Amino acid sequence: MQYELRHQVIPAKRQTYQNVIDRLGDQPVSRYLEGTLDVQPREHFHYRPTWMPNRELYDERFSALRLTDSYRFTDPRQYYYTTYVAARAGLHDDFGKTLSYLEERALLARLPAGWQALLSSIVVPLRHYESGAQLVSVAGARFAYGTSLEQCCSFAAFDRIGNAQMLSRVGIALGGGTRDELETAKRAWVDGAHLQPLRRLVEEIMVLDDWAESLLAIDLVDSLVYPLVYRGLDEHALLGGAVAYSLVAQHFSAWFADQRKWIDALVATWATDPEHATANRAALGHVLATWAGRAYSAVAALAAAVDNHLPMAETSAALAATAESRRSPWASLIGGAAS
Amino acid sequence: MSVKALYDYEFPSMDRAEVFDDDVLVYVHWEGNPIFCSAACFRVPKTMPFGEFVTSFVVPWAESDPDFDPERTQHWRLFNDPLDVADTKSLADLGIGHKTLLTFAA
Amino acid sequence: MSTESPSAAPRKKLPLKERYALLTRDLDWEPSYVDREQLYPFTRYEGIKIHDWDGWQDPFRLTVDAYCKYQAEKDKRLYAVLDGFAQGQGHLTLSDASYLNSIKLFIQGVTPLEYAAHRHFAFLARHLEGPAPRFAALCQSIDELRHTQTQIHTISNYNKYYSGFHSWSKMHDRVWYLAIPKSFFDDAMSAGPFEFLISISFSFEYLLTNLLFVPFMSGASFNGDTPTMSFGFSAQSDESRHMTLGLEAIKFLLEQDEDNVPIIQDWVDKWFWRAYRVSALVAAMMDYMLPKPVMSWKEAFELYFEDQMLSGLFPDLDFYGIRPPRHVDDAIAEKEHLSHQVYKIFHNFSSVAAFTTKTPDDAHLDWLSEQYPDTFDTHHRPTWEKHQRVEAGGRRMFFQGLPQQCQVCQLAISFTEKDDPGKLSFRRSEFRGETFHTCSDGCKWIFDREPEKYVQAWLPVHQILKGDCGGPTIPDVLAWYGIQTGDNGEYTGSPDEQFWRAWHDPSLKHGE
Amino acid sequence: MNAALRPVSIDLQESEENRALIEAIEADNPEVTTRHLPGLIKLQAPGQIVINRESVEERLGHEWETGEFQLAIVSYTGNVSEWDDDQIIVKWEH
Repeated sequence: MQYELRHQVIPAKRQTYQNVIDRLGDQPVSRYLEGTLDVQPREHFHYRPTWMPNRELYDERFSALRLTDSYRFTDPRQYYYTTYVAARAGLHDDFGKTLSYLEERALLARLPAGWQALLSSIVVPLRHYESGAQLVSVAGARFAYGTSLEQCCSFAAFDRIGNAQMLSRVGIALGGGTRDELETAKRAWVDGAHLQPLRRLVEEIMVLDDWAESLLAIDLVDSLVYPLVYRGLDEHALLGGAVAYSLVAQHFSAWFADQRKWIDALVATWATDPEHATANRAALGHVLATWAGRAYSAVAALAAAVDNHLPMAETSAALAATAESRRSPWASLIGGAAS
Repeated sequence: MSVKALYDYEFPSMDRAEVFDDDVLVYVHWEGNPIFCSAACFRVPKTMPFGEFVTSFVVPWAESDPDFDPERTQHWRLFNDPLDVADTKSLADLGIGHKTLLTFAA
Repeated sequence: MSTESPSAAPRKKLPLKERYALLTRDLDWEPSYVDREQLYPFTRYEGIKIHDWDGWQDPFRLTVDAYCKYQAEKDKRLYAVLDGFAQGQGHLTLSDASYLNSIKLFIQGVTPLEYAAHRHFAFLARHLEGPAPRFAALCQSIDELRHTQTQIHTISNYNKYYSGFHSWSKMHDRVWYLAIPKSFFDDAMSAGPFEFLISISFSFEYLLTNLLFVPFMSGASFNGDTPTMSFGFSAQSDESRHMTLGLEAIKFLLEQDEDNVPIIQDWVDKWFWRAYRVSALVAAMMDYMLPKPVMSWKEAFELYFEDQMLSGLFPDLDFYGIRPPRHVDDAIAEKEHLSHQVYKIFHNFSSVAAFTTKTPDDAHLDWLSEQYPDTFDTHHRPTWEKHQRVEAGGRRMFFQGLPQQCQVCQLAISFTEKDDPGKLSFRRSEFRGETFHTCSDGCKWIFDREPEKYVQAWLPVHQILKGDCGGPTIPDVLAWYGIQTGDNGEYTGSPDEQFWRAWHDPSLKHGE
Repeated sequence: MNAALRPVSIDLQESEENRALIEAIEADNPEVTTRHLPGLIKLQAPGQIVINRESVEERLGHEWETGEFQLAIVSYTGNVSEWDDDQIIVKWEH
């Protein structure tokens, strides 16, 4: 009987869950949407948090940046858990292959001295920067309102520790399979003069109350660090006989391109919200006014250190150009409010 | 012992008497009849006479058990104490306040 | 700074433990530009003392690359099962459509808890001071998102053909029986980070997880529900990491300071009972909602709780001065009755639920008599037989009204006294001049510890009577719950049952 | 009962992929008893259960990382006291 059954087509009563039907009509939808829309509870929380007054367990007031309907924002990458881990399994697999290739041929050991110094005193120490960015992202995972948004923060948090681990593995490889370079890197992060403005900035961002402000402040730093350290030096690495650096850097540039997609979409969604656009633009302007200059100074100290090791790359000069290009899209979204 | 919190953790009770205005919540349990998993909860005016309460709330609920005989309700108690019921007395007069538990046998 | 080339000598390989430490906890640094207390504001008010966060042990040493690799592989296998099942109209090969009532309960009641865990493990990943437990919490947070989404995706296929699945998220916020699991997790999330760790990681994930999840999955397997079995077992493989976190958490806190011991004991006492009361829903599911039952609640309780936890785990914890949970004897005494009493609630009230129930037939009653030889025939069978008589007369008895709920666990107050299974157990407390009702010594003890917390509870019955749930009538409330025609009531004659019969009637052709 | 006698257990999904792992556990832990439940196998032993990478590889005929144990496990009772490149040990401590 079951064999026969399989030849009959049973008509579906509905194509998806009711909340999705209410939004999009009764049609088949992606696994991303089914696994994301309206998942977070909204109402009737039984008890108030003991850890914060005047807030519910889920509360839009955890940030100044709001959306009329939090699901106006969706992830342009459409990552839900499975597609996310599949994408990252690919990234880490590629990275692992790169690293094996470099290790088998001792390519890190053969890097020109300036490039080794760059890795050792600037790039590998950024594993701690990534770790700080992870702490910032995971605050959004808990406190952002709505599944579409917090999900991006959750993945970003996991990405950041993944980035920190990739940088650490470069450090281990650079140290010939030992922890020596990681110890050097940590000392540089904690004491190195060229990294103190950045560390101070990250610490001050980590303690902000508004998760979105800290996420955006870190993004302002990312928007300088990534183009400068990874993409910006890539070309010079190829010219300067530092192929190994280019091979490593490509993975970080690829990650940052991915990260940009959702952050830019989110900023645009905030800035154009039907009810909260004005307040959101003001809040975004406040973030820029407070943090853009600080980010620039911190990264300028880092760029100066790059110039010490690799004067030909003219990183400080590149920074000025990068900062200009990064400011404009934000400024246009918020009506040119901030400098 | 009280709640450990980072601030003065004090909230009004969700179901305090005043939010029900002139009504009270009353629970009624038919003792020894497991066909009803639990006591029933009713919202009733405090001034309602007990007889009317039984006729308009308790009986319609209890008669979903086909063996229910309204004439045989007896042994009313208010929490653990016997309750001397009188049809004409109001719930308030009988001491049946907010969130009290009545039980009967039948 | 030295810029000498490292030698290209044979590469050394760091031992797993050291490498893992370098890739996780070594990423942390001591902040010097801001105060530590400003960075971690929530780790002091609960009274827990931590002297050395580095004392945390990591038994599972999973770095991000390995995590992504294994999880992607697991999901590849899982979604292949889901797709195959959907394409082959696998739902038709279930044991019976009534089986799906247990899956309705699952997506409405359990999936949202996975999601809550996802969100609040992110809280731990932000706010615990030690980098090692923070990373473990981060992994768990995204694991829990995985569980949420794999469940939504698995059950999506059933939602296309059957009632009761369509509005699980809204229902979790609104419907009376879902306040039981929801209030449980809200309770944990509103507590401080250490209590959350003990409540969820230890009590829920270690102490009771096997009782909560494995029976669902074995039941799924036995009833032809390959997708649920697959997501379940696949989720359990993450769960074993979470169990490890739970056990490590309690040992770590106990080892840090002797003053932590009484605080932890108090939490173990509270959260055992709180989680055990949630597991009552599983008890009803196991004994009544599986067309082909796997094992009785009582047997599962003995195997997974009494043998494994009381005889296995607690002697280990005795070393630290932790004794078995308060009220554990009440739970043991109750194992003969719990499932029957809770399914009685469902059976009385499925008229206002997003699942259906039915009176067990004779074969099912005989199975229950066998499983509960000392108690079932005396205390429970007669009630079901009375329902059978009523139904033979063409009526189906529902509870025409609303039940009295426990202020703490939010189940209807339907449990009986330990020494008298014929007598309902009522407990009450007075606080600020108001009476509060609880179902048991366990729940009363919990209320009396923290009355300021439990007076806030959003009790569905009282909310309905306030008129805050869509309106004064039952149809108003059902509409507000999102319940659609055919979701609720009696299984026999329900749309699910009628369609199922039609689909399996060889004389009929469909969809043509 | 002391830690050497109290039972520990490991529940594994019963599938073709896990057969070599199950056989390796049975071979390396002579006191293990098994119980079959729908879809899973429950392995129980007094005191401890050891999983050796080499034993699993011998039966599989190819490389196996101890991390892959994550793909097989459903649940366990006990404490994961060791998990390194070569071995996993589940036991009671006290």
